[in-house]
Amino acid sequence: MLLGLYNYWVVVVLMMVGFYIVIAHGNLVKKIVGLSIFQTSVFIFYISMANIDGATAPILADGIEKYSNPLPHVLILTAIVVGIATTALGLALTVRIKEAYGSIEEDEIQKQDNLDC
Amino acid sequence: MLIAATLAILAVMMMAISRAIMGPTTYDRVLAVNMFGTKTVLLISLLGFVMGRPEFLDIAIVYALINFISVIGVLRYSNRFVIKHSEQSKK
Amino acid sequence: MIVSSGFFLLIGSFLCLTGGLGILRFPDFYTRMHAVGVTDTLATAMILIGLILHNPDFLVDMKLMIILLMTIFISPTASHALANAAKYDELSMQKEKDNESDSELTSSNP
Amino acid sequence: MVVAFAIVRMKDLLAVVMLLGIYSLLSASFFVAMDAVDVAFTEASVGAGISTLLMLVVISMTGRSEHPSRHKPLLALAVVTVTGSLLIYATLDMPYFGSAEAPIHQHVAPRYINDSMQEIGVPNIVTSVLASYRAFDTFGEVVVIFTAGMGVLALLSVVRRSDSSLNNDIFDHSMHEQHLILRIVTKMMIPYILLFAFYVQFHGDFGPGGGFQAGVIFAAAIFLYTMLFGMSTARRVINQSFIQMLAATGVLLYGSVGVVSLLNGKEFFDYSALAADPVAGQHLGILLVELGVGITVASIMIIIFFNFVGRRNNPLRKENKGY
Repeated sequence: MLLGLYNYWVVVVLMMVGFYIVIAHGNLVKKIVGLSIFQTSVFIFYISMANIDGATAPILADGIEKYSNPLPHVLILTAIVVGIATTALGLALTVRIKEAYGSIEEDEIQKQDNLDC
Repeated sequence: MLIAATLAILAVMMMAISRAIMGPTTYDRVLAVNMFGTKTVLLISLLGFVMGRPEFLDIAIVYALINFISVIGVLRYSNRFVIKHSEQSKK
Repeated sequence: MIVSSGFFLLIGSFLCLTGGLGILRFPDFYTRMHAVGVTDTLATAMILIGLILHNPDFLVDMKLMIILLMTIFISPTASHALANAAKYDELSMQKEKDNESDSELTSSNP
Repeated sequence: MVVAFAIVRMKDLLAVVMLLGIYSLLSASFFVAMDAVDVAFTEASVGAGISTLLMLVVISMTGRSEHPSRHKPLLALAVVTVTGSLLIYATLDMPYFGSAEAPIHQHVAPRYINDSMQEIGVPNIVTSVLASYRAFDTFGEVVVIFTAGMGVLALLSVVRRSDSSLNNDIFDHSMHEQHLILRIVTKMMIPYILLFAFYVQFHGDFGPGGGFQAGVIFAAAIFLYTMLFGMSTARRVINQSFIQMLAATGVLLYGSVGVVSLLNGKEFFDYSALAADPVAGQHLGILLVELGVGITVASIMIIIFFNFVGRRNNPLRKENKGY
């Protein structure tokens, strides 16, 4: 009975792993990885919602009546590309931080900031 | 038969994953990733047949290409990096 | 037709499993490389041929052929590049090797 | 689904080596391939290819080892557990996986599925929704991508190459001598990759594909070239300012399609104004819009990659001199 919800649990677990990485790790690149895992979990969530039992991909063809819901696909398709763009932006910031501080660990950056003040 | 092949490929994928997790060196991981990519291509083409809509082989083509590109990328950047790394640790 | 396609698929799956076993059980990198590099191409070719025999549609067959060709080109090249890089690397860092494998667990550099 | 759990385990385990970033994306896309072809397509090209490459470049710049100093992991774990259990509790109200009665399938989706063939005349519903029904959204996304590319450009834009470039080229050259087979195969492959990108671009109406995917594949071919033949060669082929102009052209092409339909007395992005026959107009509009998207995505990805790699080459030299 409850097993019908397992896709959401997968999503939740993935999401929490990403969340944990973002919170607990000090390394900025690692944080971005965590963020992208989080992102992926959201994608999976949407796509699994779009799924219908016995349906196929939403490309019209003869002799097929049941299609998956195309709307989440569209949303996620664009979200993936936007996700990579934002990830690239984050990485660019990381590179700049590395150049400015010589480190991408959160606590070391903070230490240097404290020294500066 | 299609389903049997799919299951076999899934099993192999699990093996590749475990190698990539354990993999003592970077190259082991790259190898596992490469293998995983090839198996993904196969899996997608098989799945197309299992689900009865084999028109979508384009994805498999993309995977084959992207897999190649990412392996080359890994080698190109990790390789140089490793060299630099070892220089540093010598100093 | 179906029988022969099933035959090819079976061979392909068997080769895949062999390769998987190889990557899991062989002791060092080069042997693993060997296991994967050899079986991968052949297994892919077998499974794709099986699928081609399975399907009469021309367009789908063409796409499968494209994948097959690409795999035949790409897979050995990637293996070659990998082995080459590993060899090159090993030559320059023979003594660092265990350091390298350690450093993934702990960054214990002096 | 099982693979997803394996990934979760693995992600916890790997603390330092980023190589497995590839992994999560590859598996995620495999997972996605279960039901949504277009999304699987995008994820394949974007997730497995481009983001991995970018991460690798960045890692090679910033160093690979991570300090194990995880402050307060217990607190973080507690927060995560609490949030996770709350979310799981929330899922109890959700509709079952794969049920056709879920509210999401009742709202606008049936209209898209049933009417899009008459209204748009394109078999791939995803494309028609993307480029026609929700053209505003997509336009927004394209602008976001454009902005992100500009942001990367602003953050990382390379100072003109100094004397170290010569040094660099020699190093690159010696790398290439090693990879003779690789270079030849790559030379053979690249035209086909580009051709395939165009196929994906223009076949998007009928099968999975479209501007986003095609752009990314196109960019991936250029990346391959850059990786094997060096930055300076690639820059000779593709001029930076030309690419920047192209990116802007893509966005403008998209926008101008909307403006043309506005001028023809219809609403913004109502393509039926583009031709006498509304369905033909829709078709033309979708084609143009996808072209705009493709151009923008490809050039922005190339800009991002070039800037990362260019950045990487320069400070590395400086650092080495500093020793």
